[in-house]
Amino acid sequence: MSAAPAEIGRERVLERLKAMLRIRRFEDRCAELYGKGFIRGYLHLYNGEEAVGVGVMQALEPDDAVVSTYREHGHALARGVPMNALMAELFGKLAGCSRGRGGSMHIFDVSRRFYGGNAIVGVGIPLAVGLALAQKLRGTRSLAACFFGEGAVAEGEFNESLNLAALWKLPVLFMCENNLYAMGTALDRSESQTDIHLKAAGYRIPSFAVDGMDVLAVEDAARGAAARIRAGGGPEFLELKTYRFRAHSMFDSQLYRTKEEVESWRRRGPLIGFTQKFKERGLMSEDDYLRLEREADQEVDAAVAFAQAADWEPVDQLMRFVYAERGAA
Amino acid sequence: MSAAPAEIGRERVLERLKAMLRIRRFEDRCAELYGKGFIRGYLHLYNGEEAVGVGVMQALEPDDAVVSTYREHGHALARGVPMNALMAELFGKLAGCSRGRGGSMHIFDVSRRFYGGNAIVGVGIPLAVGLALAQKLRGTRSLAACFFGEGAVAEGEFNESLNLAALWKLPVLFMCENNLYAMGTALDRSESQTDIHLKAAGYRIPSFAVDGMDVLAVEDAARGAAARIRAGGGPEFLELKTYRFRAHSMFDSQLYRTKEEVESWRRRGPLIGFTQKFKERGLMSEDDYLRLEREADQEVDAAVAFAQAADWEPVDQLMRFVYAERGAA
Amino acid sequence: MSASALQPAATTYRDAIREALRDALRADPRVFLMGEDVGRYGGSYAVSKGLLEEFGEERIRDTPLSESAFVGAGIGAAIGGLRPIVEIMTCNFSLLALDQIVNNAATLCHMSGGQCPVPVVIRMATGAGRQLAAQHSHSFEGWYAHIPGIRIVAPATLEDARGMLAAALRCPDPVLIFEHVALYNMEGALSDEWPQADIERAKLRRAGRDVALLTYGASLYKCLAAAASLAPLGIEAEVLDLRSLRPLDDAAIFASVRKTRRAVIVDEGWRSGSLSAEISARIMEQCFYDLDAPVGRVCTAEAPIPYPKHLEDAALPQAETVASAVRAMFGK
Amino acid sequence: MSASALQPAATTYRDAIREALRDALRADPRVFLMGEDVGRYGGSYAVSKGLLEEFGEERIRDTPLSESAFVGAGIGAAIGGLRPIVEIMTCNFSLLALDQIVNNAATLCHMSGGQCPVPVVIRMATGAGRQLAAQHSHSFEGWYAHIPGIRIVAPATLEDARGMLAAALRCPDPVLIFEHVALYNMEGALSDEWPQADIERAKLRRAGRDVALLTYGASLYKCLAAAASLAPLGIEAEVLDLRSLRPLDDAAIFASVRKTRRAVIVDEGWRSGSLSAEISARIMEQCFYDLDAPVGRVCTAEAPIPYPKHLEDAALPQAETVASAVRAMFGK
Ligand SMILES: Cc1ncc(C[n+]2csc(CCOP(=O)(O)OP(=O)(O)O)c2C)c(N)n1
Ligand SMILES: Cc1ncc(C[n+]2csc(CCOP(=O)(O)OP(=O)(O)O)c2C)c(N)n1
Ligand SMILES: [Mg+2]
Ligand SMILES: [Mg+2]
Repeated sequence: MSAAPAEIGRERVLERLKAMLRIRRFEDRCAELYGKGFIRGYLHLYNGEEAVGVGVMQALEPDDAVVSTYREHGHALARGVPMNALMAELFGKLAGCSRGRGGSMHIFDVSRRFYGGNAIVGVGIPLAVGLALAQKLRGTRSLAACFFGEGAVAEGEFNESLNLAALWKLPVLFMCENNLYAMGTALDRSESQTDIHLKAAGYRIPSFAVDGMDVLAVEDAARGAAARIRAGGGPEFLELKTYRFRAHSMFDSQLYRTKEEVESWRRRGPLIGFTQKFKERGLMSEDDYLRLEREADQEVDAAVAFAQAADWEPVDQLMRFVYAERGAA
Repeated sequence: MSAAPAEIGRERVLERLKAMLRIRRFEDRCAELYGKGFIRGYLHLYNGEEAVGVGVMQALEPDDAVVSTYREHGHALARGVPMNALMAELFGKLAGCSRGRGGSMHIFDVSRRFYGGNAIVGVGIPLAVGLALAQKLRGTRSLAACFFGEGAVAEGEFNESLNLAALWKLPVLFMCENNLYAMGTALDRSESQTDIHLKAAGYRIPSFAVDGMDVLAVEDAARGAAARIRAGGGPEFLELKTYRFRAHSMFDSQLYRTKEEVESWRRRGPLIGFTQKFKERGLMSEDDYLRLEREADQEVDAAVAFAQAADWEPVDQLMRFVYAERGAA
Repeated sequence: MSASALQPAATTYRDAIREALRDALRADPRVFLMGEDVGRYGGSYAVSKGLLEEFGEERIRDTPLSESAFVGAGIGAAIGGLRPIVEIMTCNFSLLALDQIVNNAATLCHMSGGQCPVPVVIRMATGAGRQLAAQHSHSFEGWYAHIPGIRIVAPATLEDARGMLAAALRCPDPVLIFEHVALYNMEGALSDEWPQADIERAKLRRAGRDVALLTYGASLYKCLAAAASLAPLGIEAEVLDLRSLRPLDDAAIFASVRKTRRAVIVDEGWRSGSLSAEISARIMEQCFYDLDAPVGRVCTAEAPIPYPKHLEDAALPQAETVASAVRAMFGK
Repeated sequence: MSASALQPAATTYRDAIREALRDALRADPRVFLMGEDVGRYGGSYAVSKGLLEEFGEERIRDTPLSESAFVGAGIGAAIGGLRPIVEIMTCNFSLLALDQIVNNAATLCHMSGGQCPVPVVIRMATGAGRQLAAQHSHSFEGWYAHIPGIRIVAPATLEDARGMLAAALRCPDPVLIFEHVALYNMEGALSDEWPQADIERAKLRRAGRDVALLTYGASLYKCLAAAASLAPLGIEAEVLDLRSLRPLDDAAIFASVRKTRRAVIVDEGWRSGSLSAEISARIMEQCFYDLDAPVGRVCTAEAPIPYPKHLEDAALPQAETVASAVRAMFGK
């Protein structure tokens, strides 16, 4: 990594903690709301992986494009999608960031260049390549940041896209969130080469494995990669080693892994390790934690109230936007 | 390579020369027949690449499956598909090996386990994986030999298939005929990593680059790989470096490469180098060459006569085999 | 939804498929199941739960997310003498494997002059109604039915779920089985007999003299409900379950139409170019002079399916929209 | 084949597309062309010959054989503010990119609540008739027309080939342009005026009072030939060129049918589930009482297309089969 890691001070520590707590508390509430039937469909939680989304977003500029997966609440919040709009989207309300039409798997906020929320595994990767191509041809220094799981690496599109980006030296930051499982399939049962970052290296793309449980490590890696990409160095690839603590979607019997495995990862979770380390270093206190948690909860409360009060899209608007309204593009 | 190269004697030299000449003379005639309108549609000639097909087939047993591309006349002849049936197929006659329905791009001869003749680039690769899976699950020691061009390597299916074969340790012999161009697209304009065999290595598949202009080198490499595959070692990959001397299909303006490049490859052609070397070593003579060429021409003459005399499939049979005839499978 | 109109409660559609899988795996060593999460996870819809334990990893084969390769491998394995059952988790992902299905499975037998039949069975979940939004709510079975060389079935009952899989495995052609997501939990009873379902014939689920409701899959129950609501108005609707979408059972369709002289086709596909269009065109060609009114269609609105329930409901055919289409036909 | 019935010879369909590409590339810096062999090779059908020299590698962009990725990249670039023209060499290969087209291009605008229009143009060659056998002879345009969110056009004349590309680029939606392989060499004249083709309206190519032939693409010329052969029998056929397959121009279709009271749809797709079915169904619904006879269809035989000319000819609609379908309708 070439860019020097940013200095670690109290402000940065509290900001990162806050960002992670917002995601964690938001999603914990989502799980409750799902149980009560306010949120429906599929709901894939990011619980355990918050350090990845929060860390990466530090390296991005407003003009950069972000393409995500169906497990994207954390990415969206970290990117700045307002919590109200996000919660309203999960409720399926008109005030949702996708007008309520997308739900959990299809968060869009084009004003923040957040392009989904894509529910077909791998389908977003070529989109990111195209966004990067547009940015390059338009002469900007922006990049396209693309998230996908380690399961997506088996899809042909992943390989086609890496090749295209490398061949055309496009400003794409590929980010594999390697949480070791694709639904119930462990990585070593889906890939002959389990060191995912080596796959990217096979396309001659600079590629790094990063501790995805350490938000600052993620941030540093992303900043370094982003700087080199902006300087015209072509795509880079980060493998972010992480773990999901909950089921794949809301419920599954988790027969595919042991309780011990989950526990051992929990002990390395993005909040626990971080808090412990910086308490020890005197950069934060238990009170800070509790205050930030409370603030997050208040924001979540407000978002729920907002979503609950929001309107449904009238049924007679069902056919709007099947085609773009004229003058739109 | 572990298996010791087979000994080189006069008999082997003449047999390989004969096999290559049969393909060369057969296809030269095809080009003429195309000009006269007897052969229609697309016609992709193997001219320049004969050493690959002939070399590889030496390593295969009758029970092995072969999956090929649309540039497959050479593979088919080397595999033992009768020249008469092949020529009749190119004429579109009922006596053709695919009943005349497939033409040049769809040579099938299931009695020789020759499974196409596949005209969608890459589409045959998963088929070979499946054939290998069947062979493994049925407990045989057979393998599936799969040909594809270097252009196919950019297709997602290529990557998916290699991973699957490696993961499941299937008996597949992957063979990339790297003739440096996919239609008019040079390899370095289609792949960020131009050392194709390194791609296979990325799936942890043993992988070798071979001089595809040297029939004996191909044969040795294929024998070695086949032996290890039969012994249960899982898939292997050969990158066969070769060149096509003619246009992609029957005609193209070849703006994508220089005359000098073609000429320099021609000087290394599979027939020229071979003949020169073994004449010098005293294992063959110019007379041998002329005799084998004449014999090949006679066989081609007979095949043309056969094809010309053969019947067309009656129009009322158009709908036969859209679905299998009962009792067929 | 419940099939109680048809069968007393005892088991589920999901169980019926599992039984069919188990029967097949026991009866024929050439049969194996492969797909994403069919093993350890037990199948995304829990269809294959327990089969890994019984039949082992070689025959209950988890695949990576590589739809094109594993469907292609299923086709190759079929050619190679096995009887693969390939599960594509949902039809939404089947587009990634479409080239293998259309350019290989559907062509190989014909273009090889009959040498290469492809006895593969491809199962997938289909349909909307679970608030899964635009990319997870497709109904592609009618669309697939355009392709010659493959067969398409859509079992709507437990009996058919079990019997059609068995019949598909006996068939030398590629058979695609579409299982509607709304049916997996449906309860019903299964007989102990070895199933003998047909994969070419429609089945009459309700006889009636006034109008024929032509449908398949989960829409069957909407049609039965609509028929029940019409009866008090004096309209006796006949409900024909197509079951096989390719080939279509023309004889059964035309018999119903000729009998009732009116028809409404109910299809969860997007209206334009859905299977309903083909059925209507065939009726036009073969029963034009038998019709008392133009054939109607109740299909899905031509939009990506939105997430909120009220919009999803509005987009899909419902018992009430079916009934009102029929009432309109009778001016009621 | 020749369009001499329509225009005096001067240039070709291929040239017309090239002109449209050149116009667009000159007029709008956001426009670029990408696809396999569009650059050095000049395009598989020589459509883009010379453009690389004029516009350079950034805007005439050769791609690897990665249909899914480069079509997806075109969609992404469109979202990113460019106006990509993506060439898929033939529709036969488009299945590899279908997931991107159906699950992304077609859904993004709607499911993002209007935020994400996708102004991409995807061109591809379509059709049979060149003895390319089962995997290279598909006609998928009618099949694609099932998908809401995309637009489908099939220019049959030089004027349309040029004008529809320009119109497609002005459209904020994904537009798929299907160019029939049999048309590229067709000669005709082009006016110097900036093209003003429509991508929603059908066009009457021949007026007639007795029967409406509804068609599109290369079949247009077969229909015109059939119409010419019917005139001496006293049957005046009207020929409607649909041009836009999604949306269909219902008004034009119904006007023709109401005028002639009889219709035959000619479609190179496989019959079952082809566009012809949808058109027939719509006529059933809207013009039932205007019809003197059931609507007929002349389509491709439901088999993979075989290589030999006699079998390929037998599989496809021909002027003679169209004419005989019409004659049969009149008992002649
Ligand atoms: C093409 C496709 N195949 C299958 C699925 C069903 N599916 C949804 S998520 C998932 C697992 C993906 O795993 P991974 O990429 O590792 O992401 P994670 O869920 O672990 O974040 C699967 C199989 C899908 N959505 N798309
Ligand atoms: C999926 C697909 N895309 C495009 C084509 C058109 N096409 C036919 S051959 C070819 C080039 C293939 O090159 P390569 O794999 O290197 O094989 P070669 O012709 O050199 O033997 C292309 C682009 C095709 N047949 N299939
Ligand atoms: Mg994962
Ligand atoms: Mg090549």
